[in-house]
Amino acid sequence: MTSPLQPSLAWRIFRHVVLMSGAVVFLLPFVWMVSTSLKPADEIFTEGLRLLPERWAAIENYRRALTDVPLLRYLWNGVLVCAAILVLQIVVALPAAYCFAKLKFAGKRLSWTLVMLSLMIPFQATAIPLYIMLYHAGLLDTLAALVIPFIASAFGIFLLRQFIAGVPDDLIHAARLDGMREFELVWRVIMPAAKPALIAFSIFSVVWHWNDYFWPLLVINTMDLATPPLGTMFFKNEEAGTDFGPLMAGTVIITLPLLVFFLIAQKRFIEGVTLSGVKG
Amino acid sequence: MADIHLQDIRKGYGATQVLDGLSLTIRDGEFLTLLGASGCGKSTLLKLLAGLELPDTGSIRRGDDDLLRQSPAERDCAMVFQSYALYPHMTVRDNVCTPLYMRMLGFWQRLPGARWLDPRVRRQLREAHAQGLAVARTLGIDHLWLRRPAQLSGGQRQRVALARAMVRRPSVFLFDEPLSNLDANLRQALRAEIRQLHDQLGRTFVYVTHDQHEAMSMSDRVAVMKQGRILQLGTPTEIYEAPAHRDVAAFVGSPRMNFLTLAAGQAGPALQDQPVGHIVPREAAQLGFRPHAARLAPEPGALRVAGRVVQAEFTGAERMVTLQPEGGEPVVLVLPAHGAPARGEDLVVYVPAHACHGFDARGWRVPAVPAAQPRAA
Amino acid sequence: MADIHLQDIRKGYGATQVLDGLSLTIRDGEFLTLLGASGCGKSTLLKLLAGLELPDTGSIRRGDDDLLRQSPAERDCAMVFQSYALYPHMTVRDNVCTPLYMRMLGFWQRLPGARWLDPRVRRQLREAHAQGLAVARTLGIDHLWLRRPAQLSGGQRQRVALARAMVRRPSVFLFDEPLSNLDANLRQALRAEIRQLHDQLGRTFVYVTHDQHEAMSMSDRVAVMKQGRILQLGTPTEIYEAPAHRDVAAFVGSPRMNFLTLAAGQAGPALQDQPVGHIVPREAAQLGFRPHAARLAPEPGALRVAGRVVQAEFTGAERMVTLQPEGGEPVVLVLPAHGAPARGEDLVVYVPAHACHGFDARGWRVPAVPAAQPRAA
Amino acid sequence: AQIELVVDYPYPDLFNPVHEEIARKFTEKFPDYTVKFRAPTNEYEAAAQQALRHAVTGQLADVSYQGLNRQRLFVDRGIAVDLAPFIAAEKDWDKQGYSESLMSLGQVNGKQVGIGFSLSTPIVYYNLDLIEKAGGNAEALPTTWDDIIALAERSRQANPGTNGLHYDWEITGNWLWQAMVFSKGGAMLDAEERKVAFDGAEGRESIQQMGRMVENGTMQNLSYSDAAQLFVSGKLAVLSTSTSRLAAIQKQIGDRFRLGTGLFPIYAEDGRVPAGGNVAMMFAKDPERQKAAWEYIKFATGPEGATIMTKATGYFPANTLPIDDPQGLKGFYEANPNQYTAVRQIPWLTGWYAFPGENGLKITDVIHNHLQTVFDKSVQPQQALEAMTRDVQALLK
Amino acid sequence: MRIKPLEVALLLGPSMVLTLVLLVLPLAMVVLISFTDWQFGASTWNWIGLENYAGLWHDEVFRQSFVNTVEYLLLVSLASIAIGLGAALLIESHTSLRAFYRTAFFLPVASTLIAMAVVWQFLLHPSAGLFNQLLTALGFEPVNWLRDYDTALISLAVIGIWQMSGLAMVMFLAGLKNIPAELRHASLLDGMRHPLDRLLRVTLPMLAPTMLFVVTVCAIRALQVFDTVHVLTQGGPNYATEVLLHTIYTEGFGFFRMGYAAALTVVFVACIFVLTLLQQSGASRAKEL
Ligand SMILES: Nc1ncnc2c1ncn2[C@@H]1O[C@H](COP(=O)(O)OP(=O)(O)OP(=O)(O)O)[C@@H](O)[C@H]1O
Ligand SMILES: Nc1ncnc2c1ncn2[C@@H]1O[C@H](COP(=O)(O)OP(=O)(O)OP(=O)(O)O)[C@@H](O)[C@H]1O
Ligand SMILES: [Mg+2]
Ligand SMILES: [Mg+2]
Repeated sequence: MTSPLQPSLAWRIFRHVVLMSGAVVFLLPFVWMVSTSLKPADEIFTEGLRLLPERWAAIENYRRALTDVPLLRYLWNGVLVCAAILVLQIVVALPAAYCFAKLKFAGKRLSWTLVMLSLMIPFQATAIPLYIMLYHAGLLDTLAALVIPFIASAFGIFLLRQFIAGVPDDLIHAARLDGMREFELVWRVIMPAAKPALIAFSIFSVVWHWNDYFWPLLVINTMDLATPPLGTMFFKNEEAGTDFGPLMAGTVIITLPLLVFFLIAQKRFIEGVTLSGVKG
Repeated sequence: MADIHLQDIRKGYGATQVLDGLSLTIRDGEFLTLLGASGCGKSTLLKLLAGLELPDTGSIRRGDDDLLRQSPAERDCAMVFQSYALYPHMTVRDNVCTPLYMRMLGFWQRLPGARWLDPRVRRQLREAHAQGLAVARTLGIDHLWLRRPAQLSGGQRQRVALARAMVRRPSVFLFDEPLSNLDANLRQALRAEIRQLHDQLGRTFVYVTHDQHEAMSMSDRVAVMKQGRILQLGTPTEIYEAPAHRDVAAFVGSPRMNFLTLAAGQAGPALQDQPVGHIVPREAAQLGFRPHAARLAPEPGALRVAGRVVQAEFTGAERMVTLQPEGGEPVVLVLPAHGAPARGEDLVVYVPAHACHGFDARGWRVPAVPAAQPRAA
Repeated sequence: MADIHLQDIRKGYGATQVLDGLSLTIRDGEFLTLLGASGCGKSTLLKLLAGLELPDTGSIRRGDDDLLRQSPAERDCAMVFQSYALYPHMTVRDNVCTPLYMRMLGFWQRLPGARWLDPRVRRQLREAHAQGLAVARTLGIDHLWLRRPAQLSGGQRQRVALARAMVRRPSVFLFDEPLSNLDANLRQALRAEIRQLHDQLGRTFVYVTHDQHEAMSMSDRVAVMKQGRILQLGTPTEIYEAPAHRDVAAFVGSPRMNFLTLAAGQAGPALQDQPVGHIVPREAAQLGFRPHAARLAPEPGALRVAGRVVQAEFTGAERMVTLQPEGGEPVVLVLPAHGAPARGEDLVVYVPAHACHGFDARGWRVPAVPAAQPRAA
Repeated sequence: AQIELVVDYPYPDLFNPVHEEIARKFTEKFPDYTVKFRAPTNEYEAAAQQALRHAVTGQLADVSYQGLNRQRLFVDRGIAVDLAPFIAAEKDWDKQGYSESLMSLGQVNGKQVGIGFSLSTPIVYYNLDLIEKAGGNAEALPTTWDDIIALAERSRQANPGTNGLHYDWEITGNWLWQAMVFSKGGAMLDAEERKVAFDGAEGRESIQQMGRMVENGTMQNLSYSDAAQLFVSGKLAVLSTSTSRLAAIQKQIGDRFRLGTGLFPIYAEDGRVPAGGNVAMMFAKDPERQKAAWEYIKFATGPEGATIMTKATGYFPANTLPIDDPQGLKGFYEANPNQYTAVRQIPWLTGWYAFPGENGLKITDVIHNHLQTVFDKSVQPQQALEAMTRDVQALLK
Repeated sequence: MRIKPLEVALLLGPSMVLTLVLLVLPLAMVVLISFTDWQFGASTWNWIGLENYAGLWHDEVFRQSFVNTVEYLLLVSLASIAIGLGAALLIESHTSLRAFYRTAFFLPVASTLIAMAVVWQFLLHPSAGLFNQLLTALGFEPVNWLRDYDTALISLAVIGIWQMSGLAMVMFLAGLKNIPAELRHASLLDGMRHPLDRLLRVTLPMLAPTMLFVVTVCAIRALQVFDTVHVLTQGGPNYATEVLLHTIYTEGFGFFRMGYAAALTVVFVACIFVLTLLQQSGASRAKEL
């Protein structure tokens, strides 16, 4: 039986038409990307548009992407760096977001302005002084240098604060009476309640730092510590001509983990958080 | 522990003054019920006691301690929230046992994963669950042990909230209408359960309810609030039998007390032919009597009320009758179901003098003449 | 409109079977109250009626219409949710008036900004606010008109939820414990208000409550539920005076009915010296009588219960006495406050035969012998 | 003494195997010295930025490969080490294959700061299939821009749906603007580097020449990547760009059509073409390390390094010894005549001019923007040149 | 509610200290540099006071890039929010193909722009590109997307929108998930038959906090556009796509004029700071209402 709670058939068709055309447009560049990654160099710029190559060079391209540079190693570096960044960001941002959302304290306005400021200031603006600071700390050319500048995520604080503000006060009151200190309250009550926001934040954090190119380029001198985009950039060469096949193959390879990550994360969205333990 | 003294508490939200100079002493170990119309500030008072809100002015002391300097955790209260405030992401078990975890496990032991590292933690957890389950069983929610709040009915949620408070042994229990969504049987059972908990632990209980039956049968003392103030504080009997204010009288007892306006010593139409001076003092502006107090049999010295029955409602064992005295305001009476008059009949009832209360123009009780003195102290 | 027929409804969430083959006919225009223990499926039933959930099997029809094919909006129900479900971002005014906006304004007129373009919209809005305010006034929340739900007390929120349902004129009203967080006076006033609304509109009302007083005094018919089924459907008097099942008898009436086990026609210790055959039929496995039915004065043909008073509780106008017959289960009695025995005294009470109920081994009512037939139809 | 030389270089995709091979052979020859490579940067701009960053934090490499036109930066900031004393100390330097014109590529303000490593020049690529349809001849490719433009235009007419010409004027550092002016014997600035010199006759002719390219739509307003895409897909007849792109272009064409390369037209007696590519520079300050670094530079730019480099990339070497050496590159160029075109231009080679002062790079940008107006036909060439002169002069101060 | 200052410090401290060290300190260095004529890589510099700022005042490029940035910001943030919101609402209105759509709209966020730029170059190719082939097939003139003064910025904006809509969508999805189902039920019973009614009266108002957030974040990210410009147009043709961050980058890393770049940065940050204060007071006023 079709539930009357569900949208009407007309609406469902409309939905698919709109979303499908949107999806096609949004995926178009990716189609070309994958298609290119399958082609040999001399088939990339042929007349007319052809999705599949005449002569398959997929193996060749992917092999080169994986072996000309130690891409797997870079992927691993990327995982390490992104995981470290994400964990530290959450550890730092969630309590702060909670403070801003639910507590009153002296200097709140000032510190909030600071957060907003750091949210708005582009990373590039402070890159050079940061570079010099990291040099003096002796951290250049280490994975730590890839992590440290991003720990204090204003974006995270801002995002989480917005969601935590919607958590009913009574819930926090209950936790306090149950004997939780603020610190524990944040992790036991606020974190689960802000789960959709945390997931959204994780998605962005991972995606951005995974794809970050300029900062690793700046601080990494040893190839062994490079992150995935540095690996694919190996094939991009303005001076002598870009190797499109392996470049696209590399891009596909470094995008895949993100895709998997997103697929897992978006499943969590479905569950959501129903704040149904609180009446009103 | 010692008594809790609230002194001249004021609390407002923006323009609304919620508590308006409230003073109250809660004796150590007593069972105090707060009664009052919806919106009069009961929940706010509980939150102040728990330390979840701070008053704008005034002091809250317990013995020598200034409670206002203490955080909620230090004050050691358990509370059942009117809105339940269950953790939506936790199972019933964790909702109920969280206070136990907090008490029984050290900081490190509470960290995630500690359970896998330390067998003592596992033991403690088992112990906590057993304790929680025992409470859940008395509340009839043990079969829901692993559900989440979203999967519970309203009454079940309320009982989880209750269980969460009851597993603890804090120095003060605060209950905000903990039984409002439960059926009569359950409510009665839980009332007994709560009272028993009180007697067992000897801790201070502050209880908010709208059910007077509950207030009357459970409490050591009752505080009746109105618009952010305490109108009367006394034992249930005092409150019922010697209401200090017209509003208390009107609020306590169901159906509500009947009031007859006495125009400057002269009674309303229904009382025209009787002297009321011997029933309530001259200063009284109003005379009140409870619907249950009316008798069909004439009684000497009693107030006589005559009129026509305009409504007769069946309420189980009794019948609620609305009597319209000629030219006066209607009066509600509760009479035994058997032999009560039908609608349209004429009826005369008698209210014994000791069941009549006088109130002055500002609503305060006028001490009765000695003969009509109520029995309560 | 026509009657609503629910046929063999089953509804489960995962492993839990919530409604278990429930069938029920709700007559057009009647005031039906659902009574039942917490968690028995009342709210679920309301949601099915409103179309917010679909049953797993079974049919819901209204006259010739299959309600299951209709969306909630088409079914035209108003509902007071147990958890209120107020719009947190709207003022009380908009919470209350939203249904009116929906009805009174055309599609284009509802778009934001229409108010500035079309003076008729302004007029309509004023009209809607006036209507809403009138309802709010009867519920005593007009002074909160521009607050948001977060700024209200529990009872105030509940009244907003009630007002939102009451401003509408839908074909079915669904109330899920709409008065649970209100004080007695307010509750009584609103009860009358709701009943009056029903009488005025002649629409179907389905009402969930835990307050039997409410159920008894407001409803045309009462349905008593247990574990997802209807145990009995009848007028309040039928339910109270001729409970079809032991559980109904136990559930309705407060304090709860007393049950005495009759071992194969032989009565328990308290009844040893009396023949009960003339009171309940031989097939009865249990005999029940209500606490209110006991009389102090001997009565011919009545059941005699003797024992020692182990508890005597003051409850306003009456005294609740627990009597411990020698060797039997304790029995609860409600006696007039004046002249009731004190704790420790010996007491004999008499229960008229017409107030005794017999139940068979599976709990179903055993039709009484003619002499003991209750008066209710 | 044992020394570990730190070396950085750009374009890992091209040079990874080259430098590793060179380092290996170098260590074989000088067992005391080992080489450690920094993570390569993927373009000259990044390479320069990295070196400057390292200058700030004192982590400079000992030997650094930098784009030809970036040398000036390192001279201005006092980072680059003058190589003249080392050269002077060499016994028979003139026999080692470093010709005058090649050495001049590494000179800034008369100081020898770099030795050419891998070089490129602008050349002209022809789609022989297309131009032959238009009456062109692979054996007799045009030698003046007007002929080239005419040929491209004819090809465009003869092959509907194709484009005529693309002149890759956008290569950084105004490379092809310089090439156009230099090929006519002009200069960017006067000898004192105080005044603009490209506003003379050569400059005027150059800008007019560019104007003529786009005048009739022979050349469209495309970016290099757009044009290259057209070229390799067979829809562009003539493309003038760096020889360094030859390998990639050949690969992308496959056997779709025949590719020919021709000389960049040189007009005047003293006409020149600027070289591109990179030079090896020494940043080491410690004398011991400098000694090692010098050995390394010599090795990498000498015959052995040059052979390795040339065979693996599309560049030509800055050392003439291996070119005619059968052991070296002789066979290689015979097999790859298109590669040889650039080598044929060696006699005309000149440095890639970098503008002086703190605004030097800004000037490059300003020139680029004025050229843009010529190629998108928004401004008349002459006016563009005047505006360009004015703006550049202002920046020179 | 009394929270001990120590506890607040414990919760807030790490982020504030880190922000100070990682943001305020470098920013202070930038301010100092802006008063010098420091060239990147040079070992010496001179104090030149406000000279850099004076130069800025007369800088046409700066003005142009300011205008471009604002234009880009409006185009991209408005369109992304609209598309993101629309997509989120449509996707969540039914269950079929939900995961696919979510992923499709999200993928651009996850793309490595430097590599993706190559793809865009291809798609936007003046003659062989897909868009122009479509245009020609439909009988229109092809457009030189990235090199035409009129379309260059818009083309970049389209790419920006392509990249940012997914961001907005994910945020809105998270926001939608926080709306209790009961409110939807209540709205149905209140007679909101038309989806538009539910949208305008329940969903959107409940999304308001998310909206505030998304607007801020999209605006900020649009303001900070850099990658696409750097890779695809380098600010060209003739500054038609020059945006502030790219100007800063070119001055600093292209021309190595660090002092001047620092001054640009300081002005940029100052503008942002004013915006922040405005946004702040706007938000707090919205809360009071
Ligand atoms: N989502 C769910 N998943 C599992 N079980 C559920 C879910 N929702 C409700 N239930 C169960 O269904 C039963 C009936 O719930 P319902 O809310 O209808 O009870 P009720 O009669 O309204 O009770 P109350 O008087 O306590 O409100 C309860 O036992 C509850 O635990
Ligand atoms: N945040 C707030 N802003 C403004 N007024 C508020 C706020 N919170 C509560 N109030 C008001 O304060 C008064 C007291 O609220 P409180 O919750 O203490 O009432 P209560 O006695 O518990 O009522 P109830 O029996 O209905 O739960 C109410 O009139 C309420 O409207
Ligand atoms: Mg309350
Ligand atoms: Mg319910």
